[in-house]
Formats: sequence, structure tokens, C-alpha cells
Amino acid sequence: MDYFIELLFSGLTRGSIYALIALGYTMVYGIIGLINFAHGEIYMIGAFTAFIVATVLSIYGFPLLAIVVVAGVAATVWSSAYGYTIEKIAYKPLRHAPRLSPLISAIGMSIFLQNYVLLAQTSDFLPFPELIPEFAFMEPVAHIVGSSDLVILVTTTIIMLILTFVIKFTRIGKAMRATAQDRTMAMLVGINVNNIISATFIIGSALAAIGGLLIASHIGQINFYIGFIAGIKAFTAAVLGGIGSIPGAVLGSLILGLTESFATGYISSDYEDVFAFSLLVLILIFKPSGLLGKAETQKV
Amino acid sequence: MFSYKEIKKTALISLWFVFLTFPIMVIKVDPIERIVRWRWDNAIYVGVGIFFTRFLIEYLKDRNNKRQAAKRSANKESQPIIHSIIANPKQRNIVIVVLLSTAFIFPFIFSTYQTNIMITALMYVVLGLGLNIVVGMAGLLDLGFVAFYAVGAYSYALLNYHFGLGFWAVLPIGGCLAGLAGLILGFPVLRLRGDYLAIVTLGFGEIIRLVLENWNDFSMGPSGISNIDRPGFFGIELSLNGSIMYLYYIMIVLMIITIFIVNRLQDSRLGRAWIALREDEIACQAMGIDKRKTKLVAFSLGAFWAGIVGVIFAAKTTFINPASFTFLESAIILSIVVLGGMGSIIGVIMGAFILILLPEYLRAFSEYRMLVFGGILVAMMVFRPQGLISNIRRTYTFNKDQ
Amino acid sequence: MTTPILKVTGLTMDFGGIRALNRLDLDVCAGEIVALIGPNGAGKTTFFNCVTGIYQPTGGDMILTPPGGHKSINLKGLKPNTVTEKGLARTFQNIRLFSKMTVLENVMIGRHCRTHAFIFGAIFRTKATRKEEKEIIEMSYSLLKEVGLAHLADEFAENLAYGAQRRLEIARALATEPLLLLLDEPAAGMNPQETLQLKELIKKIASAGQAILLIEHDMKLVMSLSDRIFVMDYGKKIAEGVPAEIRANPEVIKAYLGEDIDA
Amino acid sequence: MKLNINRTLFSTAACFLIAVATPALTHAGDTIKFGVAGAHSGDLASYGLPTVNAARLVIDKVNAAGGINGKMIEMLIEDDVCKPEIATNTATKLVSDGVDVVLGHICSGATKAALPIYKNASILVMSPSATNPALTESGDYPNFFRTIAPDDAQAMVDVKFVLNTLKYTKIAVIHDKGDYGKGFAEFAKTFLEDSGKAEVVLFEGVTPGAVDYSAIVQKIKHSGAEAVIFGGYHPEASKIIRMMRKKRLKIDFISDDGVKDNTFIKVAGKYAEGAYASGPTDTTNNPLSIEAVRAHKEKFNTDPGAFFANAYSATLALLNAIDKAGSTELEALKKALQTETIDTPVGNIYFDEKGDAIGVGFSVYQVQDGVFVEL
Repeated sequence: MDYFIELLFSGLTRGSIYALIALGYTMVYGIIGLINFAHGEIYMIGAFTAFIVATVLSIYGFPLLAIVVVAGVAATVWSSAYGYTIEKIAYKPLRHAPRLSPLISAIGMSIFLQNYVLLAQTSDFLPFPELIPEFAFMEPVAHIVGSSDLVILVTTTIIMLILTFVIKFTRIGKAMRATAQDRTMAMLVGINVNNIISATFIIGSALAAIGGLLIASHIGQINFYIGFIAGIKAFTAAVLGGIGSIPGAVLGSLILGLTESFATGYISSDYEDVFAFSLLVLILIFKPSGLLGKAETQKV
Repeated sequence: MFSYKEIKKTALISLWFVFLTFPIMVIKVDPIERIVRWRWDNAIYVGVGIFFTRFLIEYLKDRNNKRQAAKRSANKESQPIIHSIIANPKQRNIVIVVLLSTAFIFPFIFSTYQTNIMITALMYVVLGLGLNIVVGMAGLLDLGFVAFYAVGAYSYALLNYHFGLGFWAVLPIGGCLAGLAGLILGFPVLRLRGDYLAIVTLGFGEIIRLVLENWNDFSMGPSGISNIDRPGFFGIELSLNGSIMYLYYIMIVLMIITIFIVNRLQDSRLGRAWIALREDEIACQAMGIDKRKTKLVAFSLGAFWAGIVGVIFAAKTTFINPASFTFLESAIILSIVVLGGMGSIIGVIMGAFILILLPEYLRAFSEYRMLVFGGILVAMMVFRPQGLISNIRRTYTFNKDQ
Repeated sequence: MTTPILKVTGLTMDFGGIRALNRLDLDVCAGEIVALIGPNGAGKTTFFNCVTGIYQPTGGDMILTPPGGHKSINLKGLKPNTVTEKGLARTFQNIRLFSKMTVLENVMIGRHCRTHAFIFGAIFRTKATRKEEKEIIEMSYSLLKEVGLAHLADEFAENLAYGAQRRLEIARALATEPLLLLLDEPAAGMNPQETLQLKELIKKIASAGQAILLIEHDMKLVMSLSDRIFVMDYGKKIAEGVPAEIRANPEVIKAYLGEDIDA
Repeated sequence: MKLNINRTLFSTAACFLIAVATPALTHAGDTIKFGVAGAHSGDLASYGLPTVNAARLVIDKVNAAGGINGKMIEMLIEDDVCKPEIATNTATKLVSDGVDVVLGHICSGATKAALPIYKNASILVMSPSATNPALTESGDYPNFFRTIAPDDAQAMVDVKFVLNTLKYTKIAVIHDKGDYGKGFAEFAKTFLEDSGKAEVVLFEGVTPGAVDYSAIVQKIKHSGAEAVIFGGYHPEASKIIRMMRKKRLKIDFISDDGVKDNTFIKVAGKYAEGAYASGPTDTTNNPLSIEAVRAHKEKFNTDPGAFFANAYSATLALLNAIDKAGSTELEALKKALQTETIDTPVGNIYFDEKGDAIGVGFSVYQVQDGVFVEL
């Protein structure tokens, strides 16, 4: 039973990590129908910015709390700026292009950003400062849930709640939903679609940055290539939950994380990804729009 | 163009990029030695670089617009040069003869290295043409094409290793096994739409690679299979240069056969059904086209070609391991199809040559190679979203008066 | 009376809790033009979608009886392409042409289910394939002539004028050699002159013995073309009969036509 | 949309130009062409780039001192992204450019794909990092040498240490599914089982780049292992050991040469404390090694990366052989390598018939107070 609970929490942590990245994917997809392959790179740049800022501050002797806050804000600001700029450069000119062209542009952008960080910084793995301290009150259960696991779980939950609130009740959220449903119609009722798309990229990137900071702090290292695998997994999770749906992204991420964790624990980690992808295939066969995705009604 | 307003705008954009790239470009930290290096010169390079790049882009855009406007006012029907060449059988034949003879003498003029990368480029031409059936014609977004490529490569490697089967024997077997894999995979997933299909195929691609990595008894795991035989030439042992040249001609022939077949498929009842399926699935079904069967045929024909090229790949490198069959490979092949212009055979050929030869010739840029490659991919899409060659209108000749 | 080509009995379709079609009965005989009318949202297009297999109806039967003593087929549960193969072809309310294909190719697609060439034939261009291909082209072209689009054969379908696109859809549907042609609001959005042309076209097609089932809002067109008319409202059939009967039916007037019968 | 004639012409022309452009001009034979091949971009760049730096340091020094036999040494650096198919292009390019010796490739797979091409051209290849045993032991590649111990030798050192020194009986063997890590792990497993003294309670691969390893750590805990032998590179090693310690799993961690890298200690920080890793004997106190690291810091402002010492040593050995043989002809070089011993950062070495370095002693190190200490 203990083993089960341990695996359960491992799965939840992993799922929450995926969720932080998957949310950005799902938002961008929901609004412009683009698989933003560069999203993983935004996450990587967020983590790198946090790394640089946190290290600089710790060298100059700032206290931990200040480091966490400043690094978090810096990562969010710069990731958002990258998200905004990338949309303007690589996707906006392609808004009326054939469906696959923005996808290739995104792949190109992803390769570009990876190599940009590789060249401007380093190819080496770098130690990420431990921004989440070991809480004393967690000590009795530390062998099951560590402090960073707790922080990740809590942060993901809070972010999801805030995001759901923003999308459901605020002006910008409503405009986003309108744009997602019908861009032309939204434009006709006076919504500035360009601004809404930019806002989506900014919010998605900010989430990825927070994810980058937490995850890098959790695993303790970063490198220019971390965005790629995390990005693909998060994307899988978003599709699993029904791409375009925010609760779906979280649900899909948790299911993916739990599947991987239990597959590792009870079967073998050799095939953890095989199980993850097989689950995806199975779910999509029985529910072609993902778990919480809206079933596409064919209008004839 | 050099108005005050423009300069100000450009300056602001430059400043934005200086800000954007500030942490990554300017600061470099050593967390162990606890040293911070401020590389201010980089900020200046970024600012100045962006400033002039933007002027260059604006200038090119401006020039292009003017030229288009001039053309419009002259009201000339500008027929794209490639289209007009295709339309004119005489010109077409001349071009084909020139290209064929160039291709034929190529290995005699250029070095083995040139021939070798040309083989790679030709392999990707055929891969691109195969994927073009799936993505370009039938409109099925396949992100796991590399799985079938792997099936072909491992078919040859394993059959050669265990049973000593030769290249020519395995070539059709590898293709058929890959085609069969396409059928098996396609059967459950082809009812998914658009991007859902994309992620499932991506998943399948990864599953195949992971199985190859983990199932040691079957595939020898990550350490791969080495000493695979090169293609045999009527039992004569060829030198390395000889066998590279031999492979080159095999690839030329295979490419010609592929172009011929794909072209014929495109002009057939089946090809029309694929394109119609890409355009509108519901209308297609209402016209009596069996959606599932038509998709499956496209999927497994595409896979067949991937399998064929897989066999050649194994024979060319003489060593394979799962590391060659990653998602990035699928992405590159897909880029070839999209860059060339979906559904266009000539486009795919051009796309393959550009995307495969570009990184090779960018070796001069050494470490900036992939940075430039990624940038070019974005730029090409932004400036030519419909691909190099867009849809060619097919006309049919027949007796109109009957 | 002969057996009708299509006999629909008790057709019911539920979307969640909403009953879009309620035990609908309808029949079309050979050589007839039958119209299906009703206010917006009455369920006419849903009816077409059920009959052509795009929706799976909740209940009821749709019996297709090819003339000449062939066996009857229940269309229920068949896939759309099989339905077309069995002899039902349709056009769409919101035009669905293959926009990146030429006008001629659009019609050629219609020949798909009546031809057979496959991979082998396509690659080796066997004699049979060449013959078949020639027939496809010639027949498609003659259909284009019939609908008056022959001069535009090599244009992209998306470049056609609205009225021409509608006519192209009809040609494409005819290419499948249907027993029954289903037209979904063919005159929608047309100007009076185009409507007139369309009327002539439909008459011409029907005069060749083609059975037609028509959804249409243009009452003039419906009244002048149809042999019989079915009227629907809220998923139910409220009346059927020859145009004169429908014109006089008080329930139809109430539900649909209002006071202004002559409009 | 209509195509634009000029643009099409331009792109066609560009396409054609790319197709026919000849590569870098080949120089006359007044320099020694020293090829450096490996992953210089992509996910494995961090294993390939340190080798370029190492070669550059040695070659700059030699050139500054007047070269070898009056000839300057010219570096030809080619990227293979650690992919077999690219490696064959890289190799043919180097051969076409008239390379004399090659330092590389980095990954065993890429090396295996490239070697037949060099063999055909009689070019000597020395890898600082390709550890697959078959490379030397199969006898297929007489032109191949390396300055790193093969997987089986490393595995044997680790297994002996675990069995004889630490005396554990229940061991979990974990690897990263890569050719290096899994190869090493399989040898370790075989040796452990053959010894009859210990039981392998868990043998599994982790997915490199995964965002969290707690599930596998829980599984190790659940398996009751007394120690973990890990086959793979330092990034995964530091993630796993960190996660083990965070989950309060305090069993010993023993790993290979891919982990015996200062980056491991830097990245894993305090969690690295007490971990074992095997590596070439006595590199930290070797004056040559200290000098190499110092030179690297001076020139590149950073600590050297993975396989730096091996690459530095290989460069020294290659240049020494060229000097002693007085030519770059394969047989002469082989003879020189097999007879001349040379002082390098990995020890005083020469090469055996098969191409493995002799004199690269192999020891087990432990992280103590943030440095690797030889045991």
C-alpha cells in the first residue's frame, strides 16, 4: 500500500509538471489551432532566465525569498516577451497560410531557439539553484512527497483555478473564448483579435516560465535541450485531455503522469513511454477528441 | 523608407530585441566559481544587427510590392516559370535530358563526399515523395513517418544479419513490411481527424523507436547492428568509392521510378480521390468514395516508400541504431513536403535538396549551422507560406466535340 | 401504382434530448420531382443527412428499390459512400466543392464509385484503365455541357461564380448516375435570372427520367417544378400532396406560408 | 496565388547553386590535417564540444612552438550530431578534404558507421569517448584507437568494487537506454550474476530527459537494493541521485566514466557527496591534467566538459605518433602508437594491438567534500 501511495504521488508530481507546460499548448491551440512546437523552448528559456537571474542574485548575496520572487518575475516577463515576439515573427504572417505552414515555422523556431541558447550560453548542463527549500514540516513524509513536489502540486492547482476564473469570468477571458470559437465573428463584434492572440501567447508563455522555474528547481539542472522532450510530453497530455480545453490539459497531464508512474512501478520503466503513448492511442480511438474535448459536430 | 518615423520604429524594435535577448546574450554566470560576466558587447551587436536586418527586410518587401503592383497594372498573366516548362513538352524534355545527364555524370565530376551527400538528398527526395502521398495528397498529417523508415532499415539489417539475405532480396520485402505496418497502424487511427491523427502517429513513431531501443533480443538495442552488407553488384566486391557510386545510381533509378509512379498515381482515379479527400471529406463520401479505404491505401503506400528507403539507408550507412529514427527525422521529412508545396512533386524534390543539402553546405558556418537552418525554415515559411511550388492545375486533353 | 424508388417510413432522429425528425414518412417514385418544404429549422437538411448516411437515424426505415425488379435495400446503417453507390446522390446547402480541383475534376470525382481502376491500373495504365479514364473524362465533360459549364472545365472550382458552383454540384452528383437526386436548396442565394436557368436545368434533368427530391424555399420554383410536395414543421410531416393541394392546405398556410399565399 | 517568376528563378538558381557548389577549397599538402568529428550541435553537443576545445588547446600550443617537423597543424572540425547517417557524410567529407588523422567520433554508433569509410582511406581514428567493446575487440577496425576504457572493462572495475570492497549482495542496475549506458549496465549485470556473490534485484532503463525520476527511485527503494549501479551520463546520474536523496533513499550509488566528470559534482551539488564513479586513474593530481584544465579556463573561461581529459590525451598521442613516425601513413602511425609511450592527462600510455590504451589505469573514485577522490 505504501508503495502504491508513493507511486501515486510520483505520478501526481510528474502530471502537475506536464500540466504547467500543457496549459500553454492547449491555450494556443484553442485560439489559433496551431501546435506550437516552440512552446517547449519557451519553457526552456524561462528556466534559463530564472537560472541566470537567481544565480546572479545569489552571487550578490540576496536572501532566498528575494531571489525566488525576482527570478520568478524575470522568468515570467522574459518568457512572455519571447512568446509575444515569436508569435509576431513566425506565426502572425502565416495566419491565412495553408494549415501546415505555421507548424513548420514552429519547428524551425524551435531549432533556432535551442541553438541560440546553446551558442549564447553553453552546451553543458548547469546546476539550477535550489529555490524551494526543504520544509521542516514535510520531514515526516519526505520519503513520499518532498517539498518541491508539494510546491509543484499546489502551484499547479492554484494556477489552474486562476486560469479557469480568468477564462470564465473576465473580459479578456470572454474575448478569448469568443476568438477561439469564431475569429471572424469575434472581429465583427469589436474584439481586437490580434491583441487577444498576443495575450494568449503571453499568458501561455508566462505559465511555461513558472513551470520552467519549478521544474528546473525540482530536478536541479538545466540545459538548452530540456524543452524538447518536456514539450512533446506536455503536448501529448494536452491532446489526451482534449486539446483546447483547460481542465482537459490538467486532467490529461495527471493521467499521463500517473500512467507513467504506475507503469514504471508495477511493470517496467523501459517501456514507460510506450505505455503513455498506447494509452493516448486507446483513448483517442474511443474518444476521438480527447477526454474533455468538444466532439466536433459535422456541419453539413 | 528612410523617413524619421521608420527609423524611429526600427530603433524601437532594435531596443526591444536588446531587451529580449538581454539575460541570455549579455549575462553569463558560473554558478560554481560564482562569477558573473556581463557581455555588453553582445547587446550592441544584437541592437545594430536587428536595426540593419529590419531595414533590409523592409527594403526587400517594398521592392517586391512595387514589382507586384507594376505587374498588376501591366495586367500580365505571369505564368510561373516551372509551370510553363511543365506545360511545354519541348522545354520539359530539354530540361529532363539536361538534368538526367547532369545526374549521370555527377559522380565523375565531384568528390565522393559530394556523391555521398547527394545520395542522402536523393533518399530524402524519395521519402518526401512517399510522405507527399500521405500529407500532400490525402491530407493526413503524419508525424511518425520515421517509424516506417525504421521498419525498412531494420528489416534489412536483421534479415541480413540472421539469414544473410542480400540487398536486392530485402528491398521489396522491406517495402512490403513497412506498407503492412502502415496498414496495421492506419486501421485503428485513420478515423481521427487532423491534429489528433498527428499526435497519434507521433506516438507510434516513438513507440517503434522505444521498442527497438529496449527489446535487445530482437533489435540488439541501442548499440545497433553493424557490418550490414552494401548492395551487391552481381557478386562483385566493390571498393568503398565504387559502392558509393553504385548506390548513387541505384538512388537515381529509384527516384525516377518513384516520380513516375507517384505522378501516375496522382493522375489516376485514386489520386483524384486523395486530393478530394484532402479538400472535403464529407463531400467526398457523398460522392461515393470510401474514406477509410482510400486513406489506408495512401497511408500504406507512403509507408511502402519509407520502407524501401529504409533498406537503402541501412545499406548505405552499414550501421543502424534507434538513434537515427527520432521525431526530428519525421519533422524534417514533413518540412520537405510543406516547404516544397503540398502535393507538388517538383516542390518536394526542391524541398529535399534544400533542406538536406543546406545543413551540409552550412558546415562552413560550423557551430552556427543549426541556428541558421532553423532561421531559414522560419523565413521560408513566412515569405512563402504555400511552399515553393503551389498547386498546379491539371488539364485534360480529349475530343470535346463528341 | 409502382413501387417508389425511395420509401421512408417512421424516420426519427434525436440529438440529445431534441427530436429533430419525428416519425417521418415520405416516398419518391421514378421520374418524379418531389419537393420537401418547411420553415427554417424544420429538419429538412437533417432528413437529407439521415437518408444519405451522414447521420445515423434513431429509428425508422429507408427502403431504396431500384427499378427493373431489383431487390430493395434498406439504407439504414449504411455509410455515406455506400448510400451513394446504391444510387442516392446529393448536393449541399452550403456548397461543398473541391475548391483546389478544376471544374472537370470535380465532376470526375463523381464517377469514382462507378469506376474501378486501383493501384495496379494507375501505375501501369492498363488498357482497361485507359479506356475507363477516357470514359470518365468524356462523360464528365458531357455533363458539364449539360449544366452549361463546359467552357470553364479547366478553371479551379473556387474561381466560379456562385450560380455556376451550384450547377457544378448538380453535375457532380449526376456523375454518380443516381437513381434519385437530392438537391438541398439549389436556388439559395441565386438572383432571379440564375433561378430561372436553374429551373430549366432541373426540368431538363427530370425530362430524362431522373427522379429528384428537392428542398427549396423559393415557392415559385417549388410550385412550378414539383409533382408532389411534402411539408414539414418541427420534424413532423404536416401535409403532402400536389402543389394545388398544398397551396390550399390551411395547416400549411398557418405553419409556414402565413397569409400571403401568392408570395 | 500566382508565383513570382523572379523569385522562382531565384530559388531554383539557389537550389542549383547549393547542389553544385564545391566545399571548402582543399589546400596543398603543407599542413597536417587534423580532423575533429563528433556531436557539435543537437542534444549531445555537450559531449562533443569539449573534445574540440581539447584539440584546439593542444594544437595551438604545438603550432605556436613551430608545428611538427616544420608543418603546421590544421583543424578540420566536422559535426555528426551523434547520428550514424550524418557521421558517414562527415567521414566522407573529411576524407575528401584530405584529412590525415581523425580525433573522434564521440558516440559509439556514429563511430561504427564512420569507421569503414576511414578504413577504406587508410586513415587513423582515435576516439576519446566511444566505449563500445566491439570497436576494438571485433578486429573489424584496425585503424581505430581510443583513450577510454571499453564498457566491459569499466563494468568489471565497478562490479569488483561493489562485490569486494563494499560487499553488497543486492544490487539495482539502472541505465539510460543509450548505447553507452545500456552497454555498460548489461556488462555489469552479467558480471554480477556470473560472480554468484550478488543478486541483481532490478534492471531497468530510465528515459533520458524525463522531468521527474521519483517513480524509479521508489521502485529502487521497493526492490530492497543495497546499492545502485548506474550506466549512463552525468545529467541523468545527478537527477537520479538527487531524487534518491530527496526521497530519503540513502543507499550507495556507483557509476561509470560518463559520470566521473566534474560537471556531475557541480550539478548534483551536495547530493553527489559519497557517490562512486570509475574513471582513469589519477587524473586530478596529474600535473598534465591540472595544466590542461588551467589552460582551458584561461582560454574559454569555463571548466572543461565531458571527455576533455581523454580528448586532450588522444590529441597528444596522435601528434606524438605523427612526430615519431615522421609521416601520417596508417601503418607507421599504428606502429608509433603501439611502441611509443607518452605522458598524458590520463596517464602514461601506449596502445595495444586492438587499439585500446594501455596504462590508463582504472580506479574507483568517491565524491568527498565536492571533489572526486581516488580510492
